[in-house]
Amino acid sequence: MNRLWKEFSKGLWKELPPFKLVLGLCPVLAVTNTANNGLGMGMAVIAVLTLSNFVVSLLRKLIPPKVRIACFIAISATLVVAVELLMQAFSYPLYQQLGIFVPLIVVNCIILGRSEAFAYKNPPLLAVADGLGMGIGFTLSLTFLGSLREVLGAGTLFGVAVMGDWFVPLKIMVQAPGAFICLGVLLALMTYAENVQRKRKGLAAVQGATHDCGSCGGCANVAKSQ
Amino acid sequence: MKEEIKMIVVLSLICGLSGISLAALKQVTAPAIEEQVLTYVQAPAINSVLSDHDNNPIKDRKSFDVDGRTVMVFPAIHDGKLTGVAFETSGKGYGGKIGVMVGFSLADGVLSGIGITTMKETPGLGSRVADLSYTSQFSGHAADSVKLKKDGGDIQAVAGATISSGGTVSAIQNAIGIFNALKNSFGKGWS
Amino acid sequence: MIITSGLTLFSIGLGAATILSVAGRLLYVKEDPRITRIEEALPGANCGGCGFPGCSGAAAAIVANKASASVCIVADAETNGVVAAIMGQEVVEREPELAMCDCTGGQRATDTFYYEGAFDCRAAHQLYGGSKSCPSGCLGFGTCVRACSFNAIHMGPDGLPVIDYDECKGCGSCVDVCPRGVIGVVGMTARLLHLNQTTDCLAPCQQKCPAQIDIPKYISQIKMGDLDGAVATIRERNPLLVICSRVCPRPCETQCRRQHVDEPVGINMLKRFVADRELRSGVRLPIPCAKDTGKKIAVIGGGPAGLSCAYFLRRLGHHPTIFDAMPELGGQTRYGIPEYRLPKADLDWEIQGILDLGISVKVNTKFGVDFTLETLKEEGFDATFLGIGAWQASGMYAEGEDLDGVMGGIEFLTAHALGQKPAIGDHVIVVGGGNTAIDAARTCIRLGAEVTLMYRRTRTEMPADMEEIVGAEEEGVQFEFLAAPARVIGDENGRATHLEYYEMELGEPDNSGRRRPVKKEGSEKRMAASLIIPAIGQKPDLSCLYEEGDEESCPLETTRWQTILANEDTFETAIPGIFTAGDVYTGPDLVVSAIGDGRKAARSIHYYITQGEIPIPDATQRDMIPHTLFKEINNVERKDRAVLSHLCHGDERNCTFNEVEGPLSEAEARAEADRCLRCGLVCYDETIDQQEYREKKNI
Amino acid sequence: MQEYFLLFMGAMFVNNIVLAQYLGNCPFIGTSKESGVAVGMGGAVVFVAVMAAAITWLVQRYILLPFGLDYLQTLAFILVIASLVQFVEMFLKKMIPALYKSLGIFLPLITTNCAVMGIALICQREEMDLLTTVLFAFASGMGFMIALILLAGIREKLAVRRLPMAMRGTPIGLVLAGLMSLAFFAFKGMI
Repeated sequence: MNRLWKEFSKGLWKELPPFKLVLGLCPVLAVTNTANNGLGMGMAVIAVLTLSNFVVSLLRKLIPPKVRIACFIAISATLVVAVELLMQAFSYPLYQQLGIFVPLIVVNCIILGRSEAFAYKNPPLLAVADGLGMGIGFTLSLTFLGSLREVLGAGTLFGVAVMGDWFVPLKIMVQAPGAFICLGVLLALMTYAENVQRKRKGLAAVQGATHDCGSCGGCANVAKSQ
Repeated sequence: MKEEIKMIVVLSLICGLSGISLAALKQVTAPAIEEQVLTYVQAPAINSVLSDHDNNPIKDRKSFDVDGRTVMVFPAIHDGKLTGVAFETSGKGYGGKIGVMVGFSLADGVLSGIGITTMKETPGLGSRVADLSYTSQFSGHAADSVKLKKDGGDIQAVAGATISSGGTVSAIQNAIGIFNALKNSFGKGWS
Repeated sequence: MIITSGLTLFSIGLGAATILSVAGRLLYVKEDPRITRIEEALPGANCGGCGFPGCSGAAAAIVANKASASVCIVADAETNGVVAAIMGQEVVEREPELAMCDCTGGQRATDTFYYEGAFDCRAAHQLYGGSKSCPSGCLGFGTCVRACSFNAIHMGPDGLPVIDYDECKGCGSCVDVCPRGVIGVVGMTARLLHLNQTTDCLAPCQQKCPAQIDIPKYISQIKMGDLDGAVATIRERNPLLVICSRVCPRPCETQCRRQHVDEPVGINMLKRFVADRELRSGVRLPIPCAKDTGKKIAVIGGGPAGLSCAYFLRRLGHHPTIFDAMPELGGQTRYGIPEYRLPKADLDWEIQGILDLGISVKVNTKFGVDFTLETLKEEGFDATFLGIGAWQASGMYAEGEDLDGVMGGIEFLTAHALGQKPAIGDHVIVVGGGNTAIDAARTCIRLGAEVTLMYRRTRTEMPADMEEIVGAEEEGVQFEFLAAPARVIGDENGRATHLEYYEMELGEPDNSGRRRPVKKEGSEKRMAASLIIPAIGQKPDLSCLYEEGDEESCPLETTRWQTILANEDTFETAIPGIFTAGDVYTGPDLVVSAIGDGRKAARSIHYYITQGEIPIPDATQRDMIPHTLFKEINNVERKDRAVLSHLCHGDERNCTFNEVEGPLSEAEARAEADRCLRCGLVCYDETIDQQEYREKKNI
Repeated sequence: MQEYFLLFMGAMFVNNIVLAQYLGNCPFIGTSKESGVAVGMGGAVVFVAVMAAAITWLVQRYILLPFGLDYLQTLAFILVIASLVQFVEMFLKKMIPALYKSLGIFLPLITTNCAVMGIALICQREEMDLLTTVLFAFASGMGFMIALILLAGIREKLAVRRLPMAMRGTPIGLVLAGLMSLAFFAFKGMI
């Protein structure tokens, strides 16, 4: 139980995917123009992540290591298509809003990353806890970012006007530049908060979160050593 | 070799199973999806081009065959009487296909209105074919000779966007052709 | 529809997998299957620390024999074993390499930087160049910390990087980013081969030490209680620490910055403390050697230079064989330094430790008689080191010096050491003012004779060590200053009975800065003597190099001081593959110089036999670095220098050959180590003493 | 001809794949620390994007559409792209070792690059023909590369500048990307 909670909770803060690990940036940036979209995308990711973790973990003994990546991709793609169909059937406007980012969930490095790093090595229950935790963390982050951008960019939250008439929406916030800047500033604030804490503990300040997706980690070094 | 065969088999099996399960899911969800697409994509256009009805045109839709193509026709029914129909056709615009929902009034055989469903025209130029100032020209227009002014008709093209205007007009002409071909079958459909 | 989609996807999957497998066969790059297997075995960190582009690159390199099975710096022994098994090799232990930060901080720790805006060491370095007072000190922005992919570096409390050796994989990322060269990744081989560079953080003592011992490091290790570590640090530069800690005249202490506050740190006492601790412990500390290279090197001469050279060659993985003409190794340290200064038992212990590393020895084998350079080559030696010392005593240039009863200082000491009991009679005159003269004089005192030491200048000009002079005085040696031998007067048996000498006076200073003694004409006097020991100087005996009587046949270039000429950096003689060092190259010099040069020659030999070329970096330090020689030292509390205890006192001393001085106690050693200011190039550690100073004031 | 030129410029600048379409952001932020790496990654993306778009176009046109399986697009595309990347890696290794040396190490990173998959999907949604698809994929890839190299250049300079501690690393990278995206806004309406 303890272990389950540990695997579940790490995705909520310690390894919060978009902020702490800086993973899965495309949907984070693209679909967070409104809180609603962020939430919807997050739900889709929760579903795919949890289920793909579950399936990969179930099949982990059957999948030959050589083609494991191909199998992970096939499994998550299947789930993505399923989510796509269900979304079309039950929430078409959301499907329209999210556009090609729904099919692109399949190349979200979080999904593959969790399959490779966790589900392939752990029993189904833990894998589900991990996927659920990560997914919820991802959803919360997306919703938060979406709310922020929606409020700033349109003066509404989940489509309801929340700012007074005096408020002139910063339209740029719901467009691409706003997405980048908003996320950048948020990351910086988080690091700042962490640094304040570290300072209290007498530790040296650290720099902002580093982008370090499993597959990209080594490339700077690789290129250097050529 | 054995390794490779195992690899091929596992991968193909996973793909095959995915295909089967997805197809099943697709079949289950197909009606719901169609409903949703119509509700969210077509409904606004349909409602704007059909003037006078108390039914749900989407629910009452029917398919007709014209020259080997299937056309989804949405009826406007008032007091149990079919008053008009609407269906979608398309023409080639500047940026690709322009989808036009064309509504006909059965009583006098005129266009009851048009609505742009899909298009990828240049914003601010071609996209103005969706503006009311352009589309309203068609409301009540006789369903025989829809032409742009430069072709000798009476439709005022959107300034600077002749291709987009031409696209819509050709779509409407197309629709008129279909309407004329099916005119007599409509009555049987909803009576 | 379900069937269709199932089948379609099945065929897509089948197609993709089949195409890939077929492609895998058709496009099969003639690649060793081991590459894939090794790649699978490797950890997959892709850190680049091995120097190859990622793990697949490393795997390819291993298979291509361009890298060893243990090239991966992250892998553990088990993985290395797997890789080696795939390659069908035995696991060769990779020499562990770790990052080392040689910056000790000092002033810069208090001096936090106000570089406008640049928070990256590289940026600060580029933008503000040398505006930091120390040209090579740590800048403290922690760029290395950020560069480390293994979290092995963090900033210590004093703003200097601290390396966690448990985590460090020696990948060198930190070295690449450090603009000041504060961090280096070095394995043992690299450390042994390193020559002092002007870009290193060299405390003045380390610059001065002929053996380039990292003095500040071993002192701080003593202070921290890592006494074994201190021994290892010294052994990286000087294998003869027991010897050196007894006989070294300590050039390093003349440069110690502490002397501008009170007295220099007792560097050599500290060395003696750790050396004796190991000596008396009964357990030898392990000395690691690099893996065997199978190269054979002939080392001619088993003195300090030869022993040092052989020791370093062995540690670098080669196989030296020492040839010595005498029955036992040690050279002048055995035959020139008397027992009371250096007990033979301790000498034997130290030499045995070196030989135990796997060095072959052939004693009683005379170069030029039993073997020559040619025969060595025929025997398959890859290189030769010539360290035959300077065993020929210089004459007095006085008439009658070939009479019986006149015996060169070095001859006398050697004969005594060999147990030949040379007849000394009751009154001995020793001529000369160097350590050899004092050694001869004090030896004769112990043998029961009266001794007069005759020197042509005054006591202040004597080149011998001051404590040696004082010791001689205490033991009753008579001094006759400003006296130069004129001729030896013998009896009818051709035996010397008297020495006639001139009185001298000091004239103008000569090139060496000492006032030149001038003969007072007509001041001849005589002094009776049963033995006259001229100990004026020594020079190498090169007769072993040429055919009898024909100096022209010497294959090596020589100088007018009868020393062998060689490249001053590489120690390579005119004949490639023949190297030299020690007294035969420098003329009579310090033991520690011979040891230092022996290491440099070993370094050259290593490069000669492994690469063919001997690199000498441009920044190699040769002289003292001027800006390090400042004298203003503030905020340092005065503390007394430790004094070595005397093991025997008064009359006892004159009649025994027991060792005179004893080592420090551990508490004394720690206190002495604490006097070290931890100098860098320019900085010294203000913090320690200041703090204590303040605390004391508060009390 | 002009049409293709406009398509090309449009895809490269106006609708820049990273700065306007939000695709491929992970590698965009991740590999933009050094310009050398940026060039390699950009080159690899261009190469793979063109191949992938062409092949998925064929798959869609000749396999999925005839069987009415276009809802399996996502699954089929990702399988095709993943296999393609692996195939290209093998092919380059054997046939063009020089190219493999400069691009090869980036290939495995591309499977999960949503820019490649995104380009293929956009081409299908816009119903482009094969030539347009190839051209569009090439232009989009170039757009990715240009943005990547620009950002890497700025970040290299910025590595030695004064920055609040918390801003350093990815945060400043994102803000810079935002500013670049703002600059690329200026291209809107150019076509």
